[in-house]
Amino acid sequence: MVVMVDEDTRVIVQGITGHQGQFHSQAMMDFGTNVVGGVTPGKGGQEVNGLPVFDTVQSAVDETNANASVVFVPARFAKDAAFEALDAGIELVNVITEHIPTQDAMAFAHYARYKGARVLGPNCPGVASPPDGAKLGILPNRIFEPGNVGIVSRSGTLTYEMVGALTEAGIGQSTCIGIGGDPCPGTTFIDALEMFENDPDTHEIILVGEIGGTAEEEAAAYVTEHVTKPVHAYIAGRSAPTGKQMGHAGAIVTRGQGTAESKINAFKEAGVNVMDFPTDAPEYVKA
Amino acid sequence: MVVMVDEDTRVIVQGITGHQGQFHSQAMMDFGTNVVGGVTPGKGGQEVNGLPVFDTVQSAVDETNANASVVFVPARFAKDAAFEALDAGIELVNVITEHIPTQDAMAFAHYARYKGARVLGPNCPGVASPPDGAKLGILPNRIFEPGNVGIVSRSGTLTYEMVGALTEAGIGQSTCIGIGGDPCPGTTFIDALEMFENDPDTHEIILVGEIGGTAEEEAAAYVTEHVTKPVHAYIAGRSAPTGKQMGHAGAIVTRGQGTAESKINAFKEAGVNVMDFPTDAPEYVKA
Amino acid sequence: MKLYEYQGRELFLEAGIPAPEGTVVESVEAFDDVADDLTYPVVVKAQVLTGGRGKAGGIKFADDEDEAREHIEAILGMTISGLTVEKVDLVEAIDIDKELYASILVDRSNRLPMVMISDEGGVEIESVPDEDIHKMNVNPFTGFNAYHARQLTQRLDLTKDEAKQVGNVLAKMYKIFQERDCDLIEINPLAVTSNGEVIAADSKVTINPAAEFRHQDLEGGTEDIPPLEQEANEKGIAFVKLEGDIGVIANGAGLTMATLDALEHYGGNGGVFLDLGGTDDPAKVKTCFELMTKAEPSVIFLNLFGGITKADTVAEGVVQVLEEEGLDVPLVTRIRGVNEERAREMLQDAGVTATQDLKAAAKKTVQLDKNVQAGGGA
Amino acid sequence: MKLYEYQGRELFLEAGIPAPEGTVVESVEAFDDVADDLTYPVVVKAQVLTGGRGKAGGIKFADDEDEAREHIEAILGMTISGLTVEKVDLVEAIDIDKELYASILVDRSNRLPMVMISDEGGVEIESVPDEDIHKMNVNPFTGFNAYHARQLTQRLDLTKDEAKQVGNVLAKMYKIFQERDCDLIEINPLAVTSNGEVIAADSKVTINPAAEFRHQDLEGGTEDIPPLEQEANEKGIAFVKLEGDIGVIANGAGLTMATLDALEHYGGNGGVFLDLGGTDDPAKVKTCFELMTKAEPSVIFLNLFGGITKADTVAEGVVQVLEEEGLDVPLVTRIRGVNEERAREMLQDAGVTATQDLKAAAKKTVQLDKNVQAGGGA
Repeated sequence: MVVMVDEDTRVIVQGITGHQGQFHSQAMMDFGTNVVGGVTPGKGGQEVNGLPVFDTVQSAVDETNANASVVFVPARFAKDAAFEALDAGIELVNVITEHIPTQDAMAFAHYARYKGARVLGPNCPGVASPPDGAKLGILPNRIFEPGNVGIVSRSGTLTYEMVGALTEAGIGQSTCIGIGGDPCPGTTFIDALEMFENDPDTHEIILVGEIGGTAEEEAAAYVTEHVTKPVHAYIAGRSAPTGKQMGHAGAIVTRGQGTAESKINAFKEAGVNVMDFPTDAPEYVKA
Repeated sequence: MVVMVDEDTRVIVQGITGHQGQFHSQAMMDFGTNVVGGVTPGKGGQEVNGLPVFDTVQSAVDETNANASVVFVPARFAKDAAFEALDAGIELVNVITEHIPTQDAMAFAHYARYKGARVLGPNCPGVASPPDGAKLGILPNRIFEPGNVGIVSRSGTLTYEMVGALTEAGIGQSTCIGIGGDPCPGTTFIDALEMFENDPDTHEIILVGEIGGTAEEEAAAYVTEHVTKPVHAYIAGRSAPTGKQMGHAGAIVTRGQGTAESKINAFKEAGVNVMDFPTDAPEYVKA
Repeated sequence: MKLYEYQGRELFLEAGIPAPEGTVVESVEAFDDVADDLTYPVVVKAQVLTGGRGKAGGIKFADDEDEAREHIEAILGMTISGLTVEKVDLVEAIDIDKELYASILVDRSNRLPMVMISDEGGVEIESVPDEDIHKMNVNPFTGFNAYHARQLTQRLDLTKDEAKQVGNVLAKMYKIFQERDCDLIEINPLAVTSNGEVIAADSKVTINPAAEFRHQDLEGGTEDIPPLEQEANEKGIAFVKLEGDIGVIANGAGLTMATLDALEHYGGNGGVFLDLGGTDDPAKVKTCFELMTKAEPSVIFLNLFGGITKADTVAEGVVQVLEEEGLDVPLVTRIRGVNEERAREMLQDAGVTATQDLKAAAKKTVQLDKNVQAGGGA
Repeated sequence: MKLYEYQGRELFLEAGIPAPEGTVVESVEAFDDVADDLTYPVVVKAQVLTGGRGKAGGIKFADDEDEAREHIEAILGMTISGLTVEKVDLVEAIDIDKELYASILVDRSNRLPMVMISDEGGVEIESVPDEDIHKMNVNPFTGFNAYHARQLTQRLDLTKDEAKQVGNVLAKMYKIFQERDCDLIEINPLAVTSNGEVIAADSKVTINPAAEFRHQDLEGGTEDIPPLEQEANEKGIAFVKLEGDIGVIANGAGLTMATLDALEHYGGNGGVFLDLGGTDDPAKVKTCFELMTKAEPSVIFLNLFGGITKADTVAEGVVQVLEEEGLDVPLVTRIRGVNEERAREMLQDAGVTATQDLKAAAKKTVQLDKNVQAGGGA
């Protein structure tokens, strides 16, 4: 089973003519990703990094047969961009943009479900599959190494840190999924766990959670019932106070809910190893 | 494969305390259907035909584990009833009510798709599976005979006529699906053809269409590509003039579209036998 | 329910779609009261719920008050496609540079609203080649968004600003379509004026009949419905007047159509489609025969399949009709389903042909009709 | 952005949710101007963006003008949970028979709005047992329908009419929730008066921060945010003041939290969470250090993982800070990622501890903090 991306993923970049779109379309190609074009309304006919630019996603899909999209457009246009991609038949929409209104994020997450498609993000670094040489988003190319550890995370840099540590220790990764730090992500821990469990190339799973919400507790319950592979977890925010939003829109302990303690306990009860430091990952993974 | 209903279908009737609800909940049970309860807001706690009445579909599902619902509520409350059933986890919602606003019908058809559920109707007689002794809706019990002909139809009485003729000729039916005469049905000819094609108990298929729209033309294209079983069709409205709505909300030839001629030609091109009279069905079916 | 052009225009203006100002008058006297307040030139437009007004002389340009009065006199009372013009709309004349076409309708194939737009406005859309019409579904879960406007307008020959205005019109059309339960909302032409303004120069709005209860503030125009159909509709009976002579009563729309088709197959022509529907009440049967009699058919063919409705209940109604009022025309019946034998016996006892064979009954009906046409009576 | 109670009340009244009439004053003089127009008794309610007003004496009942004036004098300027009361709302007193609780919030588990209702209103909802709170998701594709109201109210001890009124309030709350991009809308208590009227006796409304651009007509209250956090937020930097002394700068919210956790692991206490984010600009690094310095930390710990951001670019910014302004407190850095060797060299050359080992750096930072606490300085 393919975990989200592989060599058959044909990617367009929405907002390709912007700074981020230009930079990361090239970086994705450098990783090996089959980037086939980009979309910027009003700039159809131009080229960026040798890629054709289209006015609409539909035109891009008609011409390039794209099946995935990475969205770099500003927050207030992101819902339009995600809906446009989903209506044009895009199967995987990776929304990088942060500060998207929560109701917009909910709307496109559910519209994806209606369409039988998937949204990854918003406010997320994307997904990389080193063995397939395929990457969506902004994850740094050089930290990865092909291998068999699947990683799913709510945090970007923390994940890079962990992946970097694994690679340095000679432990490669099958797929690394950044689900993003917003309260209502399109792809959840459970979605990722299910994909990793079904992926023969993933042998062990690392989950990086943080305070806020109950996604980690739900993931722990899912692990107990459905996951047979070893799972290791790290939870950021053990020292965070109640009621304070720690950077990410979703990282906030409210009304006694969403504490690191609750998440760590849930994982321990589910038989998941919980790390003290993100740099400890190589010590937990058998590889 | 089960075509829509079988002995595991646990049915509730929305609007069970009304005249139609009372009459047809009993008729469904007489057919053998596993009717488990009914819903009428404000009448929870009562009984109809020995069945418990609940105030909400959720309560009915919680108590009876129902997975299908038949909706008899008045047109202006039908959208509410269908959404309620879908939100409560009902997998098959059979809307009998006619004169439902088209946008309401579109909304609940698409909400069903989002929920991974199915709506049958509106403005339809329901579905009966004689071999399973299971029926939703208002199809008359006595006309059916277990067998291997699958029937899908936009018209109620015309279907009864055809089923009656088959039964009289000793030809039984696997499942008979009335998709209803409205322009935007929740279940389409193509949905039914797909189910019949995959159902080992259906050996031949009869499709009853009528003027209006292009559902028959689309069905013909589907037959060409996906259906290996013999298909026979009858199209009502060959003599109908343009621009006149012939009873059913959907039965109208507009702007040159939706003529019987176009439909009959499409079926003939798809290798479908087209009958001249609805009573001729027994002559077409091998049984 | 169809709205008159001026009613649609009012909905447009409310929603913020640019449209010309206008004044509706029903008489020359009413015009005289407002004539001074109008800005000339004006266009005098017949208000009728049918197309082809232009060709029929129902749309006239007037440079001044006198010319306008002349046109109003000519147009009021005019008959267009069988409809009498009772109102004219006087709208400011606009200087049209380009004529676009825009509409939203129910796409039955996808069960979604569909927006259609074309460069080739001002003519019947049926005459425009398909490749010049740009179509896009709008899902009610997303509503109409910026990308719909971008995708629909990208192939039109418009300036950036014009495209933006057209997108804005489409967004507002969609809002009306949703909020007003439209079956159709059409602007043809959607005019681009010589100074680049996009204006709805016409309106065609149909409200979904089943949703009229939600829009009782709209006094829709009565369509071109014969009085008898209207009477039947008010009684909840589906009744359609057709070109031929044979009156068909059957239960269920599909069966009624199939019966008419069977008659046609044998060379007969249906004159009335009357769907008896499901009923347990002989009185309803009586009502149906009353309506049918008013349509003055040559023969009446009652085709019944008793499913939930019992055949003998219907027969009882028929016998009552015969006993109480009689029938001036021959009646052929074909009865199947629940209690069919008893029903046929009741009818035969009352002197009515009653069979179970559709084809035989259809043939007989056609023969009787031919006898009547030949002047022979039944 | 949180709204003051009176702002929420105004939204409610606009939307048709019954709520008491009220008058907001910011001074006793302002009260004197309107005192004659009020109907007594009134309730004087402190307007602060925090809970626990009642216990703190911020809500008082006044039978007449003089009593109201006394309460206003007492409440204006009062400090509740660290916030100064600058406004009071004077609302008509209502005769409450039952107190319900109603709210709509974002259910992160289902990624849908969730409506919550309880018989047990008037107290902190956290103190109400879970089985007494009735919850239901509302899908934006369906909106709030009659069945939501039925299902939510069916287990409440209400008359039929009261349940209908509550359903109506919930439907309108949902409308506000959707149209105003709320993160939370809470009515506690939702009062049932002695004559059976359902009235919103309080309001708590939070607008989603990311959606504020769509609601610029709402002048939200400033929350209890320290000036330094506000300054940082205005510069687009995530900055949180914590209880401890150690200032942490890292890139990425997760890494910054993880760094604070590592300090705590070794017995240290974070004083500042500062997410440097991704940057290619040494000037941003400078801004971060300026903000950090204002927070007067005991030690600064810079933890960097260079992914897209290059470590040496950040190091360059740090060196500039040291050269141009200097730092009064010790700086520990831990650098990994793109160009990490070069970055560490640059920092070491500038006299800064620079390692690649998170644990070692964390331990060292905690040790330095302890030295400072012990009065020993760096």
